[in-house]
Amino acid sequence: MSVWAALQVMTLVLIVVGAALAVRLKDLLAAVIALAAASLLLSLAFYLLQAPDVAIAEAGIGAALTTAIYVLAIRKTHRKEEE
Amino acid sequence: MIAELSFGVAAAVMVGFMVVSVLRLAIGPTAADRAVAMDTINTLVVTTMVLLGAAFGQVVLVDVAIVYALLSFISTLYIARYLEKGAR
Amino acid sequence: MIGNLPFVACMILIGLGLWTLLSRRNLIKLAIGITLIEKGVNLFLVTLGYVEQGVAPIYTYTQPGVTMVLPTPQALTLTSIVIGMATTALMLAFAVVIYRHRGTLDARKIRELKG
Amino acid sequence: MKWVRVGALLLVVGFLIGAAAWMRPFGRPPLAEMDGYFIQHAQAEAGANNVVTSVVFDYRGFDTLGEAAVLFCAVVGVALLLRKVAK
Amino acid sequence: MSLGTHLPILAIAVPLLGAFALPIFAKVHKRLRDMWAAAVGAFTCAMVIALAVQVLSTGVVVYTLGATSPAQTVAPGGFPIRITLTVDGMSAFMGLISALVGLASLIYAFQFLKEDQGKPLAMTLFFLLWAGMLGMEYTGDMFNFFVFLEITSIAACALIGYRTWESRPAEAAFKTMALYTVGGLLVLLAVAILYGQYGALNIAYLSSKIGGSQLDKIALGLLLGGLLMKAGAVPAHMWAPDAYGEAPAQAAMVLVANTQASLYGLWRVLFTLFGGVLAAPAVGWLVVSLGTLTLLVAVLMAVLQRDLGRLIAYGAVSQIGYMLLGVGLVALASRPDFGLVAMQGGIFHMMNDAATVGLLMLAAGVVRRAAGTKDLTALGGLGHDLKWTGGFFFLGALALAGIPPFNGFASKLLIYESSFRLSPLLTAVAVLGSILLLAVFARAFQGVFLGPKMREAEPAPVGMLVAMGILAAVILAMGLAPGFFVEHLVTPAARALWEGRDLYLAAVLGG
Repeated sequence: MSVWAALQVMTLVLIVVGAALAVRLKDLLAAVIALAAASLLLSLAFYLLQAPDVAIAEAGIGAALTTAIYVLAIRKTHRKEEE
Repeated sequence: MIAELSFGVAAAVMVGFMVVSVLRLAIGPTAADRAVAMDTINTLVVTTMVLLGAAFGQVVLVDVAIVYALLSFISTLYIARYLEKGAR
Repeated sequence: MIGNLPFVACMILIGLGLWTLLSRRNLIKLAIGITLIEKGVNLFLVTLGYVEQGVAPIYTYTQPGVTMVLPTPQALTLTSIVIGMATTALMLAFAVVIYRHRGTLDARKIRELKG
Repeated sequence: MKWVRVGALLLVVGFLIGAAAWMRPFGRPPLAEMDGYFIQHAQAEAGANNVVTSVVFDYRGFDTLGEAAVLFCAVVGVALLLRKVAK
Repeated sequence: MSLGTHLPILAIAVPLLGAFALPIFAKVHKRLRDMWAAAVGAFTCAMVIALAVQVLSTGVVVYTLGATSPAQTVAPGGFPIRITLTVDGMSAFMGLISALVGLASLIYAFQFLKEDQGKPLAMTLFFLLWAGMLGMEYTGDMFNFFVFLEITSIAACALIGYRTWESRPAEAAFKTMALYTVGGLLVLLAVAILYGQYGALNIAYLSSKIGGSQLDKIALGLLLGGLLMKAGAVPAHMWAPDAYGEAPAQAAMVLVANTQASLYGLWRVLFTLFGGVLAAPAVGWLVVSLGTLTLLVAVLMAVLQRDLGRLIAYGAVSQIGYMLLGVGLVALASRPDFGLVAMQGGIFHMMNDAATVGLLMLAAGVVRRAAGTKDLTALGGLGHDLKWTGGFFFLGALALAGIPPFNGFASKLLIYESSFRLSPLLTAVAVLGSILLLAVFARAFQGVFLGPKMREAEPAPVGMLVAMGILAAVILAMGLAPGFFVEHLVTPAARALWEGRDLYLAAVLGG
């Protein structure tokens, strides 16, 4: 297994972990932070797959802008997920 | 060849650091801890990108890292603003 | 070398998103679930276009004769990322409007429309 | 009711992972005529060094127009939803 | 090069341009905005009709975007690399439906929407929705189809949430948005799987390559799931009554046309994209049983409704069941002798449904505007003031239930006839559904319009009556001369799906 493949697998695992955290966490702000982290790692995965344009778009739109929208929505609503 | 391999191994170590950061993201009791963990991941991703750009020997990929570094702080900024001002 | 693991990871992301949609009741959580499905599909598209030992399809500074990864899926993904952002923005705007009226984000408590 | 949901979800996810297993092996995409054409001719035809850019803005420019329309739609929709209404 | 060669792209680009420019004109003056909207609407309709005439007289029209000449569809080597718009008989027919509905909705909107409630934004979204529908119907490229699908989803959901001063529309819109987005993403996943197999996105080229492997079946399943979710067939119909009931009347009507555009996508996938390998009757059985189930569930739910909007909405969902039943019969066996009749019935019913349900929804909009509520228990005696509206509602109700002199009967007869050949049970269910619908709508008519006068109601303005009059005229024309419409419009469309796959492929790929 080459270094590249190891990096690839680790990044994918981290993405899935981040996504699972985004689902599991009850604090919505924390969930959004986990989602942003997953998005950043996704950007790294795109980079590893030789897609630099998509990596930039994902970092700019998927991570930054989407997180900003989520935070704005949480600010206008409620932070905790009720059970 | 050796240089490329060493750059690759360095990148792998960076990804190992990311694992630790994700751990903090998972357990971090407050949202501030998690925000810092995310920002650390952010920095580590930029580092990894630069190292891999060197490993692949492609200048274009280093440009990606620069643009990424310019863009990705926005989310941290928004979260920090929220944490400082509170709900309103 | 790593088999079809990347594809499986995409499908796990999509499955996680679907599970969120089915099991969670918070409107923002539902939006997060949809974002996760989107990310899974985007990763799937880019993964489809990867060629072993390929380089990014940019001609600046590349030696002639190298294999390049396929450009079309990357172009499609660029479009789909923007579409996903637009969808998320609109869904969160709906959530905000619902919260203004009902004061809660819990889908079980807001269900006025039945049957 | 909950178990019906879980069962349906497991079915769909199994279906999808089956799809992933049946896909062509990772890293060996099909003999893509369209992409081969793009890689060979894009630099000369569209005049851009970045093939992805030439695909986005030239060969599949209509999709990009649609993407702009989607963005416009979202902006108008959010403006419609968060507007001040007289009533 | 004349205007005639550019008809397909103009029909999509003009409403898009109209949408982009409308907010600017609205800032200048109200009259300018209305004139612009009317001009764009009229021009779009003219384009669509001219295109339909061209397609029906000369065959499939192909337009390549960005090539040196629109006719140059394939690169040297025989594979398409650019996005093509491919308009065959079915696409042209669907375009006519969209144009009819869009025109009526636009005329209605001028006086229905109030100035201080965000009228320019709603009109902008309407134009985007219209452009998206036409794009879905005319495009010949799978990814482009997805992009237009998303345009219609977003515009439609924003329109559903138009009444922000109430809480229910936003809720309906959120629900609809979630289901639409998941449906759209399933479609995108299927497109990705097909791309991963064949490295192409063009419908005709993919159709010539698809061999029916396991992955193709998975992609077909995903496409079926996504598009049925968007069309509002039964397992995923929860959004439809909410959305139709809560959207403003003129938007609810366009939403019906939008579900039909998704159904068109489904037919395109079943008969053109997978037309070469679709021998398995399982898909046909699935579509037929979903159609029957949709029909039954929706009609039974309609009986229970107390809200006029939701009652009509369930009526609209039940009509989707008839369409699925009609066209599903064709997919059942490879080439049954009743196939063409069933196809004609299903396709003719799409046009009828657009006109009748649209008319009913517009009438319900007038009722709500006049009485301030759509609750059946609180309504009554409106017929004294709303004579025309009551008449239109009555006409629409009869046509929807399939009473002989009207158009619903013509198309339902074709469906009954062909389904009887397969199983009399299906026919019995379909007839039962119609009878129940008649009962439901008779009760609704009686409850809303008849009885003693309860309140002063403001009669509908002329523009809204004109919009309803257009639809009523279409209903009457199709009811009185069904043979003419079936022969000149429906049969070419049905043939385009039933046996026109080779022509479609040849028009794009050449040879």
